Amino acid sequence: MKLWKTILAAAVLSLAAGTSAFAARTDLVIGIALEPPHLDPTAGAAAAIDEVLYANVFEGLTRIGPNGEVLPDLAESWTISDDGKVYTFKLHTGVKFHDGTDFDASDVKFSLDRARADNSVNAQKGLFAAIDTVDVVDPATVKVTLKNPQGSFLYNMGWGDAVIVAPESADTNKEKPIGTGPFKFQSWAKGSSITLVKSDTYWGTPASLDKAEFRIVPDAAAYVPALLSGDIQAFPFFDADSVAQVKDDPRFKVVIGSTEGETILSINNKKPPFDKLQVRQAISYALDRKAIIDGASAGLGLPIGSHMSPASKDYVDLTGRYPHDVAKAKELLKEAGLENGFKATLKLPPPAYARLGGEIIASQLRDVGIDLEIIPVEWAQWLDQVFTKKDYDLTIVSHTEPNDIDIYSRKDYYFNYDNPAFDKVIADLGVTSDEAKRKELLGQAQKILADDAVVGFLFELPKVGVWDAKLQGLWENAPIQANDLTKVKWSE
Amino acid sequence: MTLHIDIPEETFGSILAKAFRNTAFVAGFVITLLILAMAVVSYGWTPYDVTKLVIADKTQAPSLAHWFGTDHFGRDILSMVMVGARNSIAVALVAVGIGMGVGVPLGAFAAARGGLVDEALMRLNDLVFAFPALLSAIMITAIFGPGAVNAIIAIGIFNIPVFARVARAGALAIWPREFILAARAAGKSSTQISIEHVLPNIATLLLVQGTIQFALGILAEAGLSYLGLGAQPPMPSWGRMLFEAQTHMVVAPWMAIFPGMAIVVTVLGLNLLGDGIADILDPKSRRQR
Amino acid sequence: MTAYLLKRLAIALATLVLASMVVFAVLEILPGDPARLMLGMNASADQVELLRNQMGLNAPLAWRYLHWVGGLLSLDFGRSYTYSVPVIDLVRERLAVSLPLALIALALSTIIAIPVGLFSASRRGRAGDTISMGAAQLGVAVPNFWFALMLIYVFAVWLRLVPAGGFPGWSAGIWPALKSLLLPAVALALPQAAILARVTRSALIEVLNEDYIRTARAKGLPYRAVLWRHALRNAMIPVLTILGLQFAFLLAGTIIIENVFYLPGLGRLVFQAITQRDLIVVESVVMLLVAAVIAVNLLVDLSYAVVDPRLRSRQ
Amino acid sequence: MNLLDIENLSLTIGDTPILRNVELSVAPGEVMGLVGESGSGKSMTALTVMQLLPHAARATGRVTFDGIDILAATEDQMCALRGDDIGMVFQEPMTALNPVKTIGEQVAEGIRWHTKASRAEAEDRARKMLDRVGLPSAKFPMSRYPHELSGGQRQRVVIAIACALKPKLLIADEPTTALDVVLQAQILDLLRDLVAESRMGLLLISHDLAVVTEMADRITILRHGEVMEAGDTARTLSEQTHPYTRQLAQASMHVPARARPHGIETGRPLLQVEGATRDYPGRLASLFKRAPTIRAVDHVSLSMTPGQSVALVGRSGCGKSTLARMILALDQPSSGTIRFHGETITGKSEAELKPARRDMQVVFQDPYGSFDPRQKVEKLVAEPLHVLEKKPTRAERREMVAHALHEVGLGVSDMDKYPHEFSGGQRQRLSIARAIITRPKLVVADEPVSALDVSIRAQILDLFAELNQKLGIAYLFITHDLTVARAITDEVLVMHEGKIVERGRTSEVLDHPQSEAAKALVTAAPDLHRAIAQRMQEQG
Repeated sequence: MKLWKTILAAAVLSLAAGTSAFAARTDLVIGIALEPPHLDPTAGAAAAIDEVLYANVFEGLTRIGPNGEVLPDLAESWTISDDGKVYTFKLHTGVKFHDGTDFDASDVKFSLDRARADNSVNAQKGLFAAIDTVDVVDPATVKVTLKNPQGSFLYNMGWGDAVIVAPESADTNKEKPIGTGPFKFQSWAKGSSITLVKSDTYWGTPASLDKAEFRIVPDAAAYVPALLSGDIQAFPFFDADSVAQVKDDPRFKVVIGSTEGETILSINNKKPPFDKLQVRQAISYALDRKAIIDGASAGLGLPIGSHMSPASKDYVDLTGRYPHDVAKAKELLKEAGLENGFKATLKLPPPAYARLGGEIIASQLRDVGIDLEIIPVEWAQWLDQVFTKKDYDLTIVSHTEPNDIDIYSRKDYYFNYDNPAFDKVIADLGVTSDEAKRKELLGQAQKILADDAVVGFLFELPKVGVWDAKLQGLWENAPIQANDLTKVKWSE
Repeated sequence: MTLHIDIPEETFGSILAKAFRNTAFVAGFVITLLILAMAVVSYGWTPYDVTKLVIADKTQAPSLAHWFGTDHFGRDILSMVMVGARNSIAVALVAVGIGMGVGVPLGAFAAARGGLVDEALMRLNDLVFAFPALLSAIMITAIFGPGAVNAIIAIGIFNIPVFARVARAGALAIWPREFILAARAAGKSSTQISIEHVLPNIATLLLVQGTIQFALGILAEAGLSYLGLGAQPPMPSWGRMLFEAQTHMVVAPWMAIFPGMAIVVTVLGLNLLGDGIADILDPKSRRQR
Repeated sequence: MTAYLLKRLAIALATLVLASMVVFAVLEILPGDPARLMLGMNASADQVELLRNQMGLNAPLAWRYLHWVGGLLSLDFGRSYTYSVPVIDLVRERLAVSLPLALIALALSTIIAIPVGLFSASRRGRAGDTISMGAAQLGVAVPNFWFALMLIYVFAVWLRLVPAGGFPGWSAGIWPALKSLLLPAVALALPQAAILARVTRSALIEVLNEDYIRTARAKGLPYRAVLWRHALRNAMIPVLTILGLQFAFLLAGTIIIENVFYLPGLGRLVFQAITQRDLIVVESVVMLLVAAVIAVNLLVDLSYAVVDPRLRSRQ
Repeated sequence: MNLLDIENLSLTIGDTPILRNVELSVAPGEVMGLVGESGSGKSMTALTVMQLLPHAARATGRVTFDGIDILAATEDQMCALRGDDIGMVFQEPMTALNPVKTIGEQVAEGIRWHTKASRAEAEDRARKMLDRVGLPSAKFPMSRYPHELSGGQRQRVVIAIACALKPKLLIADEPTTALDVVLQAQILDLLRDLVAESRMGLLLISHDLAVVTEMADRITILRHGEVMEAGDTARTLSEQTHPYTRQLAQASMHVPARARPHGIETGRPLLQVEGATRDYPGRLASLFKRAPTIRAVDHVSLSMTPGQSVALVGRSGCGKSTLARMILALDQPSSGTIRFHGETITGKSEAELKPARRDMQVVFQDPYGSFDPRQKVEKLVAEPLHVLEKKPTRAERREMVAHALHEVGLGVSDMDKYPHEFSGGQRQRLSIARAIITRPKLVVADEPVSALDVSIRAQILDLFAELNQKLGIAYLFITHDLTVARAITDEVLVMHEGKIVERGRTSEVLDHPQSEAAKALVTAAPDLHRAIAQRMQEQG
């Protein structure tokens, strides 16, 4: 075996010699897990659309920066009226869409009106719910009037769903996206890859890369071979489970960042016996977060005790609320009259964190007498059965939308959680703009959720990026699911 | 295509003696027996509890404590391979049972009736054959949800036409025999003849096909559970172990090697057994795949 | 001959019609709403309903079936819900991967299997036979996805001779495209070759026991000439049967291999479409595959007639 | 000098001795007949000369052909001899030709291989050869495939292949056994002519003493791999000095002793067939056109009285087996009626047929194929008891089986054996035991002795005769063998192309046939008496 390896390695070296020396590259192949269903960010929820197009092909009035901050984009600057209801955006001039048409205020009005129209298929219509009117003041100025003040409006305008499209190309963006960004769309080999090339007419700093190919690699198991064979140079969203295989390899850089993905063991709060607080608390005591994080995210996730990212300034550390305590869990179950344990189902969507975490959680809950039947489901089934029909006991999912603690107050949300006290906190939050006050209210909200053990809080999904060590400028964190290539370049 | 069935003219003893001189049979028999034994032992004893996750011990290389190493959850791979055998065998065996139970009577009936009934049944058979098996199995599990039971049904359904075809071809080769004519002249009904004369004479053919389908069933189950559509955790299955191993190939190749070997050895054993039986019992019978 | 052909054709058509009903019925009971999936977690029920209407999901069952079949007949397979492009375009793109892959694998398997089968049959019971048939036994037993994994680590990761996966498209040039199909084709071909070699061998051995082989030998032809001129063609029928089955399998059954190599083939299209509830794609592609299998079977039947003159004059 | 000299040849296959010290020679232009019963080693002798033995075979002794030591010859040398200097014709014309090659190709192949002639030349020679064996290319184009020819025509093709290069020696291994008597006569004539034309030596292998006597100048009689007797045909067979030769000759001519034939009895007829016709639909020629209907049995009427023994003779394919199956209610006539005991049995359900089945049994030709190998004799012989109204108890059943076995000369202990533990003749006895266990009034026997060796056949014929006397069973013998008909039946029906063309007392019909079909059968039938007489004349 040893000898073989030597001989083969020698053969390989001679073969590889021809390709080893090359100048600084200007092309990049990026691996993404899911193929976008189409290429119009304003007409679909799929994160994969943003992963390819956001900031690269399409731009909005504002954009989200690498650390979740709001930055100006097509809007050079803006002013906000004192009552917080009128936003006046000053736009960049000389901006062209990739098809050569000019960008101006009318495109903004078109895009925003289109997104909030009754027949709109925008997946995030809520982003635009506060808008009352959009007015073109002059070609470089647009005025947006809100129905009521909204603290997150500028942030909302930075979402992929709020990018500016041209009326000429809006209907064909699904197939042939036309935006204003530094890259223009070149080709889409369905099921295989999407290729972008540098736009020559970009209004801002041109990109360093000439060509970027997003290659679709659906199976996490293929990530490592693809990296090792050099086929793909970057996986911005790598599979945490596979990290151990490349972390000691000097050719690659492993970057752990944060996301807005609170990974939770969702509980159907209305379904007996989960309607009993003791049962839910028992589950929280039974969970051993360390083991779960080690097993389901290669030890990279940050533990959470409530629904808030540890990276958030409003984060309250509640991870000590339910320490791992099997005896306590059993005691609580006994109080709930379930000293002999019970059976329940655990529906798991496809991501690795869910499938892996589910197996560990099932094993941990078995230790306290809860016997879980694992039912793996596809996303379609998950959305149908769990999310829409609420036909489930337990499930694991990562809620990746930022600042989404309000979901617990939504009526009919799939948790089936109903606590007027919590709803009041969220309602107050909606009308509060004072930062300190907001922080306090958010703290309260987090605490209520933890006390009620609404769900099992597990960990903040790590954003694991693995790329060629010579590659620079890729985002470390994932405030939103995007691969901003504007600053990416090869060193050397 | 005509099917020759040479009916052996031997006693049980002489067959047994011949069996133990047939290398393929002996090898296949021993391997199959070992795998079966492993599965049976796993009910009572395994080196470690396969439902117990010990994350701290994850991806340990093979050692004296863990002969086959441990997986990404710190479970003992030897124990998982043992319990996985149980799953693979159960799925494949029941699927073969379904195929035989439905397919053989159908095939025998078609051969006995002939004419339109035969034609209709065989066209129905063609219909099932026209569906890509693996794809359809995926569809079935997608509809009814993944799990061992649905995997069995999905594999079993596609065994039916195989056995129907083999049984029919075998029965068609038996029906023109004079001893069938003699039985008809004695006033026996076609059902009686099928049971008394036809089935015993195509039994070896079915036995051989059974071992082949058994082996194919093991492979199919591995494929389905590799896609996550087979038995669900905590029940270990070889296919899923291979799937899970993929994300650890560089650091823990043993996670892929041992379950893979288990599949290869089991399938090899069954195929050898089938070959051996075919050789011993009717050296000229043609098997259909 | 014509009667035989027409009868086979009529049967094939009837099978197709039945199959279309089965496919349609099965997909009707598939749980999961494609509209909901497209819109994501935050969409309202109204929005979902709107989209369902737009996609024609609320029309009556029979109407949808007839509409679908009518579409199939006029080669209009409908539009994919998820890709919002005509299904026929998707199929064409995917076939550009699947068909070459299947053909390469089939060619590889045939090129390997037939000589091995011939060799083994002519050396029946000797060492060469034992060794090659032992290898074939092993080949049959190895799950192809496991084998594929090993190939990737040896030839792509370690030796870096071929890509570990993916498909650059034929526009990237013939050689890069072929190169990316090489490993998957080998992974598919070897287990198939093992089966085919075994079938070839046993078919040959059977033929070699026939009386006419003795007649040919009595003519003074040496063994090798008898093998090539008389035995091989007569042994072709079981070999063709298996080849037909394997081709059908290769067109549709490569899902796992396509997954391992993340190739954008038909199998993965269906797999993806099933998980995304893109029913129109699933229906159309499954129908297409069924049609392909039936067509292959028909072709195999016809090739029997080419090989064996007896069938040409039989009903 | 002899063309072929076999001296002291011994052969073993594995550990089984096949031949022991066989001596045999063939001179140019001479016909050597090699006679023996099945298993005597005749075919292996031929295959030794061709060096086409199975792998495990080991031959010792000396085989010289035209000065060449065959046993020491290399494979290349043998390839040069085979098909060129030695040709061989096999028994089974249906399988001896490659089904996927045209007859022209198959004849030309050997010519091209040996003479390196061009394709056109070889085809030309092949055409001539086919013409010579009676397949003129005007009527039988060389592009025909074997399946488009009948058995007799195929055998002509095989002969054409063997004789294409005018071999010095032709080996014919049971060349006519699979053919009916008329075809047999034609093929034998052809062989005789070919030998005469080119002074070929012919080694004719047969189990049929009459055939060999008609053809051979000298004969060698083989038994269990050893030569029993050899010499001039006429002298050997007329003197019959060797006991085995005598046994063979007598068995070949055996006529069972029978009391006064039945059949003139009056009373109710046992079986009446009236206008029975059986049509088979023609194959689909195109979607809308069918080939014309094939009429296998054409308005056949016949009648049998109880205890009568009737032969139904005819060439193969004349419809006699189809008729038998209709009588047995295993097949339905397209029109016409069949009455048994006065009851119509056509169009009846299995349940309604039970009484008829009880009184009507069958004995088949193949003693190997007519028993389910997975069942024991007791069950097999008892099978017809199924139709009895009152199911016998197990003890009764055993009793009945034992009795039936006793009647056919088998022992009670045979009840617990499997069929493979019996020889061919014993199996035919079992077959008869099965047929008589319900004490039927009629037994239909389809070629019951044609698969048996002559000596066994004589015994089985005796058994038939005895049971006819003892139990008064009527027989309908289906046969193409006139000696059987002559030996055991009172009346003969001659069938030709679906019709009965002649009927009458057996001796009458066979001695003075009236119809063309009957005449052809009688003239073609080999007859040992006649053959010996003729030989005596020729050889003095």
